[in-house]
Amino acid sequence: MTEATEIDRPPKATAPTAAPLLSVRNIEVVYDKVILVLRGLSLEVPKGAIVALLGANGAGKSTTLKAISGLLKTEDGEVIRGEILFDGERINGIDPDKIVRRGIFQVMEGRRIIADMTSIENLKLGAFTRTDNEIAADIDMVFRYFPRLKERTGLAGYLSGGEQQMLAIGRALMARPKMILMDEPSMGLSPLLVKEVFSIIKEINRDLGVTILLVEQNARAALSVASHGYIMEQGKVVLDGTADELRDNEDVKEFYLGGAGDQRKSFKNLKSFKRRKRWL
Amino acid sequence: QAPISLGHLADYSGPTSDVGTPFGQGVADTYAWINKSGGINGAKVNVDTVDYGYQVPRAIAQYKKWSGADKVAAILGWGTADTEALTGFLAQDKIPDISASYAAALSDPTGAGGKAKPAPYNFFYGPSYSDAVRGMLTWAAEDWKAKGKPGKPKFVHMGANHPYPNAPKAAGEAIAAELGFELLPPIVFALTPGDYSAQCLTLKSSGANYAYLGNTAGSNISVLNACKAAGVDVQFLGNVWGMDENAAKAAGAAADGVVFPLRTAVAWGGSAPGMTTFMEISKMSDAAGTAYRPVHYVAGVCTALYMKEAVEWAAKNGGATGENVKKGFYQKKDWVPAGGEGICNPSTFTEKDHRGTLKVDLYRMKVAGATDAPLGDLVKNGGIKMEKVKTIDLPRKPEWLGW
Amino acid sequence: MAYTLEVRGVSLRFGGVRALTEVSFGVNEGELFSIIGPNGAGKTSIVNCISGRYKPTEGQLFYRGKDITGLNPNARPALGIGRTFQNLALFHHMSVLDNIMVGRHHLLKNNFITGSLYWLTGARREELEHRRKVEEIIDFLDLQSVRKATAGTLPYGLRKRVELARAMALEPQLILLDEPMAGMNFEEKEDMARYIVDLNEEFGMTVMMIEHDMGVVMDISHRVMVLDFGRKIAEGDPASVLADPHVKRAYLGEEDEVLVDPDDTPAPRESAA
Amino acid sequence: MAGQTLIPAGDFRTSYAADTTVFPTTTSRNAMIAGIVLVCFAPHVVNEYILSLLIQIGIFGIAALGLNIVVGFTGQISIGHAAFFGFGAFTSAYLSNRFGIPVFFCIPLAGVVTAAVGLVFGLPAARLKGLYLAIATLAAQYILLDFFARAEWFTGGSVPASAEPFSIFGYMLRGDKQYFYVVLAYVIVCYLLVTNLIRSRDGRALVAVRDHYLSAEIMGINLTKYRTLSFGLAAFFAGVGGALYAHYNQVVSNEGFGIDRSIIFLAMIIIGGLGSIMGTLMGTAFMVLLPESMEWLSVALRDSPIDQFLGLKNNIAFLREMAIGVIIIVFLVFEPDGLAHRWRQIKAYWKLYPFSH
Amino acid sequence: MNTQLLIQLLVNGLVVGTLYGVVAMSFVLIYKATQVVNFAQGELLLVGAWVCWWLLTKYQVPFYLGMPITLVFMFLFGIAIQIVILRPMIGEPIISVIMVTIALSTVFSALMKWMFGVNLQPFPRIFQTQNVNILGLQVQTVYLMSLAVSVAMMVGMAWFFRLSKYGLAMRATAFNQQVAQSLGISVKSVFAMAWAISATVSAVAGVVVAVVNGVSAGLSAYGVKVFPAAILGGLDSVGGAVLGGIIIGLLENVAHFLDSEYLHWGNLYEIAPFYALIIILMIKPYGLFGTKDIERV
Ligand SMILES: Nc1ncnc2c1ncn2[C@@H]1O[C@H](COP(=O)(O)OP(=O)(O)OP(=O)(O)O)[C@@H](O)[C@H]1O
Ligand SMILES: Nc1ncnc2c1ncn2[C@@H]1O[C@H](COP(=O)(O)OP(=O)(O)OP(=O)(O)O)[C@@H](O)[C@H]1O
Ligand SMILES: CC(C)C[C@H](N)C(=O)O
Ligand SMILES: [Mg+2]
Ligand SMILES: [Mg+2]
Repeated sequence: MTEATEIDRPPKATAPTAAPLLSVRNIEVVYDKVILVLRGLSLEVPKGAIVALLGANGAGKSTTLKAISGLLKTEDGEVIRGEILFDGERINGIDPDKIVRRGIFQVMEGRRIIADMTSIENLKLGAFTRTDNEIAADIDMVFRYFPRLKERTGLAGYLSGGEQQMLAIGRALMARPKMILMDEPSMGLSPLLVKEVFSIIKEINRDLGVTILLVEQNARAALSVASHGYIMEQGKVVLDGTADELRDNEDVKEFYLGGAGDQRKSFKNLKSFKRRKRWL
Repeated sequence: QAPISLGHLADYSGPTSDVGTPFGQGVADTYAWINKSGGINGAKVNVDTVDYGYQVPRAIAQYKKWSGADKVAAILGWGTADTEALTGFLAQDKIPDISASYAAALSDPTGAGGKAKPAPYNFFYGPSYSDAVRGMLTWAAEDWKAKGKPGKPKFVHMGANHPYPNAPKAAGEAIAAELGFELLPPIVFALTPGDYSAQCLTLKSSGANYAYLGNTAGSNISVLNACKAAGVDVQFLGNVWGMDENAAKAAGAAADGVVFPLRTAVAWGGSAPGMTTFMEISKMSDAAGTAYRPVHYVAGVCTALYMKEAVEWAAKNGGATGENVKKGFYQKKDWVPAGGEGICNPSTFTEKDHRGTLKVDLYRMKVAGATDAPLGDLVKNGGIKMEKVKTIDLPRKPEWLGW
Repeated sequence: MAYTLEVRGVSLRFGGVRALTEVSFGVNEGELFSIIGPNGAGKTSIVNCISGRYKPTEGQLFYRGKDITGLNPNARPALGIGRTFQNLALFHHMSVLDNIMVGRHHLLKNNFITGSLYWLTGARREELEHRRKVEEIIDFLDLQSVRKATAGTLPYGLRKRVELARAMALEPQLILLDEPMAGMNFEEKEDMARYIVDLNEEFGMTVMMIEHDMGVVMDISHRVMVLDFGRKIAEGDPASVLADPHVKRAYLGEEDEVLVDPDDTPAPRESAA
Repeated sequence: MAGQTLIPAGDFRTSYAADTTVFPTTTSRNAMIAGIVLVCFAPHVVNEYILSLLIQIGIFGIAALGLNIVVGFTGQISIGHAAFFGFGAFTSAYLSNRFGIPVFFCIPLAGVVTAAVGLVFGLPAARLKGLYLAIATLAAQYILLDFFARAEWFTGGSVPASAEPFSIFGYMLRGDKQYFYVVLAYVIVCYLLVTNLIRSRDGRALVAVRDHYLSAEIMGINLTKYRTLSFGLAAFFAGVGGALYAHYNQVVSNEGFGIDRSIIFLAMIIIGGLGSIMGTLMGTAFMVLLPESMEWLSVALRDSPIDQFLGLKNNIAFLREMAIGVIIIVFLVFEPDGLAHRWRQIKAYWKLYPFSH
Repeated sequence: MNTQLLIQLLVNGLVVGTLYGVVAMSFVLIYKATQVVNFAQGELLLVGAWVCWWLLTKYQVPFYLGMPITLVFMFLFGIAIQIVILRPMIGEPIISVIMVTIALSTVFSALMKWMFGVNLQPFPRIFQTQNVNILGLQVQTVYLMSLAVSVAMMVGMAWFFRLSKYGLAMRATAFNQQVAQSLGISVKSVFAMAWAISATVSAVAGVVVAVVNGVSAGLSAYGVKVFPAAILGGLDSVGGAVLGGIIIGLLENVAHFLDSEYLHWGNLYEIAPFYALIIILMIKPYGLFGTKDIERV
């Protein structure tokens, strides 16, 4: 663990947009009262945008999302400094269910579907906070996106990994939130479906105006749909910019995109030593 | 003058707390009164009252404290299980214990009876559970004859599988057989109140005529109620702890007719020379002096008075040590402690025989009408009445010692 | 040549769901064999059948000529079969070290009595010997820094690596990897691919891998099988499988210039040591 | 960061052996040894009452340790532990009374016999999980207790049985002062045994079964064997504890082994910390001292102005019971993970002080 | 064979069993929403009984008023318990929460004894005809009332959990609190609701037993009796709980029949359900209607 006495870096101003829908200012997060994971992280998500959050394993991406959605509390985590503003209002410290009611919905890492319910029940619960009567229509919409879910009428716990991932995304669509926090939506999906999921993301962003904060390992795909991107290392944002800027950054190319340009770096003839460069 | 320490095990919160509360209060009030009137030979009595919740391990743990550094002169004990568990220690540490358990096994100081282990330091006031059953069955046999019913009467023992209800089981069944009863298989029911309809249905179908209730009032009431609902026609015989004014009030009409032994010559408010003293004692916890005290309170006072006199004798004859207190119990024949005249039945303890009395006073509980009014009023206007049935004087048979 | 692992006409049904339908294939000794296919095609189910979690409704499985269809799952490590899981299945509250040591369960001899007496019965010596082996794996997978950490608090990518370490600790001859690279960024995938290749080449393990990242699959596997709706639809070397129109339609979608390098050729088979 | 441990910086291990010691640091080992030496003097320093509390902590601590194996390490809730404790007590009393076996041997023997019984009652664990298993153990509790009340040949029926005092090679140990050392020796041995167990093969297997039984099975662990085994091991320690208890009280009564005692055992390990060996002892101490201190308080309260004001009188016992309940609740609300967890946090805090984050 | 006795015992078992079923149902309710086994269920039952008794005897409130007041009180009481005691435990290990309910039962039982004394108190008469004759057995009218109530409640709850949105929310909460929260479900209000309903349902049972047996601390023993019932039916099945209760009621009585007619062992009435429980569980590890754990890797 590195020292915590380090001076906070002032949040770097992002591209000037109108009022950002979400802004995270200089937050610090500890788990279990002692393990400091986020060290002064700041980011902003403009209204109606798709913003990608990239970073290595353990950088703290999921932690960031959980800090925003308030779910940190249930894991013995705590935001000890900084603030999170949504629509101009401070939301840190608020119960997660209230945050959902304000319009932020998180697709959690690792699917987290309700195993002992059917797909339809899971989808209905996605719409728990809604009171309108278009729920049935939306269920049909999800089934249109993922026809496979419709065929599986048993308990969701028996679905395959990818099917569960579809269900998790479908559930978020059911909530019709203002903003979706997506934690690795493409994980475990077949290439065909990955494409589809990204086109769905684009679609709901464009058609329904849902703002999206996207955590992805598939940086190539993420940057192709996002307008902005942040790169995290060890609990801090180390680089940010528009998607195009990031795509052209040499380091990003090297570590996240797998080689320059469109030329995919081959996994063949891998060397048994590694070169590691870190911003920190 | 150095104060005298006594230990007092009480159950105010456990499964026998319904009867434990009045009894323990009686003991506590008595010593408060003794201290107020100058103590024992001028020495203050420190009674350490401990609510052990009828749990043997807690009694043992408490005993370890009492037998340790600041040793008590004697103990006023409570239940059968815990008193029997302590018997060995009491003998070893020479601490007398007058208990509220009347298990016959505690009445054989030398083990000569051959039925129980020696219990040299155990005492209790009143007839043993076994002797009470013997008395009741003697009456029952006569009752059966008097009613002129045909055939052999049927007897059944009812109670939890627990040392206390079990204590008189063998003795009761033996005398029943001797007196010509037909024995039915015992019926088990727990020490806690509950629904005992099933037990009553079998009781009914077995055709029993006399049923001994071995538990304390709380669960007995449940049985009485359930049996009334099931339409059981049986003469219930309660043990000393199985029936009292509170139980009659709670069970209402279901308690009507139950026969049970009374340890004292009269109940609260009865006419006896000692009753004024008892009223004084009662004021220790009821300044107004209006409370009605059930039979167990009265018995508690008697028990405490016996202990007080034994300690008094010891203090005068070499100091209040356990050994001397024990000797104090042997000093009088037909002993009625001062203040208990006409209430506490005369008792005689000898070094070979701790059966203080073999006289069994049988009463019948009479309940008339609703029992919603306060207990005192009910007794005053006859809604609840204890009616003397008979006194049985059992022979002091050596083979019954400790059994 | 006899297959190391042979799956013969395996079908698996759950009530009305046909997870697998008459799937047959074989894996050769020392091969790096990949299974791909759309979500819900039955890939994990195959692995579950091999590792004993599921018992096929029909068909048989042979490992080195031995019928293992009905064998208890816990008897399989001793035969030399190890695996990792698609949805992480680590022992959450144990340290990384202990997680890996559990992998050596079937290789250790001390039991609860000798273990309790530790110093007196040689249990300590045995534990230490195996600890040495475990440390080799830790070095190999670069897990030194998290050795003592509680597995449940590790980030996703590291947990996957710990799972691999645990499976390696079984000293299997056949290792089954269920989506080892899901949730990793490019750099991490690169590492993982290197480990897998080393597993295959240096440690001589036969590897069976399920993976959705076509780049990895194409580059490192010797042979690929494709499942769709519980049926095998193609099998062969990576390039030819990739060219299969059925596979393209069911799995890859339209032509994907990023994934298909024109100069892609399957890695040459090397007989493992 | 993720690999944070509490081993001080600069404390590098140079061999695997040095990395597998019982205590993480030499300081903690020395502290423990010093602690044990200190405790050895207890009988000569503290009064009999405190001594008896220490003995109880030791005895219950051994039984609770057994429960922690099945609940804390293997993850199976057992609500019948007191029945095994009782079985050990009766067995040891029976063996010494009936066969004249010296008490010295009776105690471990009782442990072994109880372990066998535990294995039998652990059989449902092969098929049952979670609360279903928990209630099956509750059933075992009632069945065994009924057996005690019934089996005259074994327990003497419902009347309390007597047990011989401890003797060693014909030399009788009388009194708590001497018995204290017997208990202390057993505590040390039992705690060492379990510490070793957990860091060796079968202990790890138990924990693996708790954390993820499906993958444990794939790792070659026989679930049925270990689930059942954990009950056997738990019963062993319960049996040893029960035997020590029997010869301490020299009376064995059915009543001490009811469901309330089982629940107290559970409270001990939950409050101490599930799956923590030293936590077990801490939790046991907590649960032994809590009622005692409440008792002490209620004695102090008797006839005090508060008593007069509330009109407590004989109801003081209820106040005491309530206080015990409330303290447990408050404790769990603030420290649901147990004393061991809090202890670790305190240590971590000091280790990192003044940089607490 | 004594058929007459057997029939009477069976009817008795059925009647008492329904009551177990009601308590078991309130038990299942909390479990379904919180995964917590509530060891204080017996005490909740007792609180309900005492409150109703107190209203009826001290304030002479007529039963048709006293009962609803009791139920409303219990509903609020359930919420209060949840807010004050269990809310801070949300998200903590289940076993710690279970321990809290155990401690809670100690607190309540001591408090009840303190407030209402240790003596059994008779319940005022509430029905004109106290008994109804069924197959030669005098069955108390209140039992019939409880029968009606339990059937109605069972149907209501089955509907609630299967189809209503809040029922789904409760099940989701039980499955995983974090996931439920991420869906916008207020775990706090779900838990409060579960406790409120459960307390209310057990109060119904409490009043029924109190009418039959009188009120005393011993009534809380029902809390333990229903463990086997709830488990037998399957911990998460409302209908199963009722059925489990009836089975236990019948079992007790059949065991008692065998015992009194043939075996003469003595305590079979209390112990037989536990033997049966183990045997049934070995055959059906999730009770009769409990849902299996999902075992998928
Ligand atoms: N519940 C927890 N308790 C303690 N530490 C935690 C906890 N959850 C996460 N951490 C630590 O916080 C750090 C960041 O974890 P996080 O899951 O946010 O990373 P991530 O960027 O999402 O990684 P990945 O790409 O693997 O999902 C890691 O070092 C992890 O060990
Ligand atoms: N235990 C089970 N009960 C019922 N259905 C099951 C079970 N296990 C798998 N299935 C079904 O079988 C099908 C195949 O599942 P499997 O997990 O093998 O798919 P997969 O190919 O691994 O998919 P993915 O890439 O999404 O992980 C799925 O549709 C799934 O719903
Ligand atoms: C006093 C009692 C109600 C208890 C009884 N004396 C017993 O032997 O346990
Ligand atoms: Mg993550
Ligand atoms: Mg899969």
